[in-house]
Amino acid sequence: MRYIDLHAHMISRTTDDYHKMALTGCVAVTEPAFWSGRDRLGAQAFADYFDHITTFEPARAAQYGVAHYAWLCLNPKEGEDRELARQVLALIPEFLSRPTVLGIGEIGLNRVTRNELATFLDHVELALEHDQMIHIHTPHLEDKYKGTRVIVETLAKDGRIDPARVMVDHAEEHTVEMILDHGFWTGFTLYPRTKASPARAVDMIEMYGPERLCVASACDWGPSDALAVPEFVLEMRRRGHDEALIYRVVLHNPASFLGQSPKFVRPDAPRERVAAD
Amino acid sequence: MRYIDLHAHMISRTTDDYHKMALTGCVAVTEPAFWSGRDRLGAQAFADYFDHITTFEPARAAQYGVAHYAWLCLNPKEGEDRELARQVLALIPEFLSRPTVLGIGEIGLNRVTRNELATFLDHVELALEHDQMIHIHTPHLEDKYKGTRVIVETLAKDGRIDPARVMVDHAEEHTVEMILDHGFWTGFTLYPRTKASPARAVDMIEMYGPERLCVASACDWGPSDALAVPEFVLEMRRRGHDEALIYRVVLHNPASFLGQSPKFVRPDAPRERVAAD
Amino acid sequence: MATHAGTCPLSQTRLLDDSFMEHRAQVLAVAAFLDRLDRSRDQDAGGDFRLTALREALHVLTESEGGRVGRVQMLLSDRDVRLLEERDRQNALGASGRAHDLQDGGEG
Amino acid sequence: MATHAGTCPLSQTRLLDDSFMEHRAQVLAVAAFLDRLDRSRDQDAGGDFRLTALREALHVLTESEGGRVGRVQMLLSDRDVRLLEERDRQNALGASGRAHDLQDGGEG
Repeated sequence: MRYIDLHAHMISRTTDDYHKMALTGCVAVTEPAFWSGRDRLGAQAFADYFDHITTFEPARAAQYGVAHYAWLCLNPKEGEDRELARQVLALIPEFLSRPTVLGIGEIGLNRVTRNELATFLDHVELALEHDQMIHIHTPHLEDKYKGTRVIVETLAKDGRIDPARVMVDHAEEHTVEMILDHGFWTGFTLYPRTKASPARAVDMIEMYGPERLCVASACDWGPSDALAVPEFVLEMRRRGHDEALIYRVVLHNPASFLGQSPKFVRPDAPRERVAAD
Repeated sequence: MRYIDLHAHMISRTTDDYHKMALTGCVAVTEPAFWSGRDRLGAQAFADYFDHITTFEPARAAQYGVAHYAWLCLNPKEGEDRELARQVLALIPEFLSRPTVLGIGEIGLNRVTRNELATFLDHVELALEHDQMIHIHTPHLEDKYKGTRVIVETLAKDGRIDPARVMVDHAEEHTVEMILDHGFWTGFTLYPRTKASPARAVDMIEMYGPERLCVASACDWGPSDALAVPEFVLEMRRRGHDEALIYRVVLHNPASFLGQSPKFVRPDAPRERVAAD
Repeated sequence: MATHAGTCPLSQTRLLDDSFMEHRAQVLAVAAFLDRLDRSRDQDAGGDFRLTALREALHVLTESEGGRVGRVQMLLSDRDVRLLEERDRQNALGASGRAHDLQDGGEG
Repeated sequence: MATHAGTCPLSQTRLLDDSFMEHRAQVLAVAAFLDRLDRSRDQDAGGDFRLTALREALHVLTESEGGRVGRVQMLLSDRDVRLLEERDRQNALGASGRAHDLQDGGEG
């Protein structure tokens, strides 16, 4: 089954992972900017990171026939530092024109502080100014519920935001409804221990249907699985779901969301799109 | 950390597994005869199996510096067929003299029937006749408690049996005490889902001490892990246990048990044995 | 109430630091499984001994007395140690229908 | 009592056939963790909010009402949606001490 991994931190993964992803049907990945594991030393480190994920990673992915796209931002873990945020926000625009950059992300909240929200809103302004799509990180674990509420309610109040151009990611059972209810795209990340499992993601698709739902591995430098989307496919098949529904979730949906950027080359032929809708 | 995997069905594993086992410190494996996944067609299939695990497997293991030993029997899953058992029991003696055969195993019970017990006892007689050590399989899951009780109580009544030459394997929390109390060696198999996990095996060593306790992967053709013993070592270290205790469980203990066979070449030097005791 | 008190060298806080996330995920997985059974189109397992045993085992997790694993293991065991006259099937299923009739009667 | 009744296409029996062993092992793993905490040499986590939340979550697994995952998730969540004035630490811990003071008071 061909699939798109909409959330993969490939900078942290080996070339073997690209190889295995290609073998399991991956046709495209999108890489949101995120935390390196400790705070970066300054703005230049962010510029270097943006350069890396818009030059080296697309080239590495291309060796295996996988298309690679990126989202840029100062991530929520470092969003508390308002001065750093100002510096990084100033250098993002020059990278937005690169051919594989799809938008601003993964912005959001971490511990849900005043400064984090201010940095989040600055990124939203930047996206609006430059007509960019938005990819949103919701906080982990005990902070997810409140962080998702703050994000969703803040954006819903802003009439300039088109929710169809916003992906709210890392949804779980207690946040999926509020995200869907506000018209946003919703992502489940299949990350062992701290996010959703393939089985629980299938549960939520059974409960809410496939409309505006995507899955991704969120694979990074931590305990995670670059093949989490094929694991999801296997679980969907075990659960008795038909191939059309699986195709819809792992290829058609992410392609429909990402296809709103003129830079994204849809891997599904127009005829397939009609069949899946 | 050097280790012995006392229970590994290497016939079902790839050469890559031998390679990884060697890289993680494995110096020896012992392979008890067991079920192939469906019942074998007849006695000749058992002869062929015994030949395979006493010729091809030792040669394959040797390529990675891993010593390979075997235990022979008709396994408990097929023990219900008394006529087949008689045929297989008749052909075992000619294989016992092979240089890497350590004894009779893994004999035991599966669903705990009259015929299974009769076949088990026939094997015990064979072991006694030929002065062989015994490796015992206790039943899985809901049958483990009753099967272990039947085995332990049956053997304990037989004055000819030296419990120090018997390994009762696949112990779990509800069977470990009765096995230890009767003086047998006790094995924990680190097999995902249906047996003990590394964490639970560490728990039992914390509760009962290392005396007469061993761990093994029981890796086979099912969902299992050829590197389960190194996973146990990692868990022991995380749990704050010192290297001497870990060494005792993964190398000294199995070497002490297996060293009762003159065919087993102990990988621990005599000086190490004194230190570990 | 702990059995084998003091035998784990790590502090409780350290155990939580190291393993809370793993067990948190397991609790969510079990909760999702129970919800999934509720959502199943065919509610055909009302009397399934596996489900009965699972529900009893989950109660053990709420008990304050130590030795929970042993109690869960026994709930998931056939406690009737009498031999079967004939083999009914080759594979174990993970819980026993027989155990619940006999309770501890088979232990003597 | 099921929420989203009938949305899982597999029968309960099939779900048990496919997944009982996996969840059986998870229950044993959680039981072993609770026993381990009991056996710890340093009983220093009596008031640890992670342990409190875990014990509450285990009670949810014994409830007959559907929607258990959602309830467990909320037990493991900080339900006070007010912004923190300043960041206290960078990492989430998997449960919240704040939630238990406020219960659902922060939801308004």
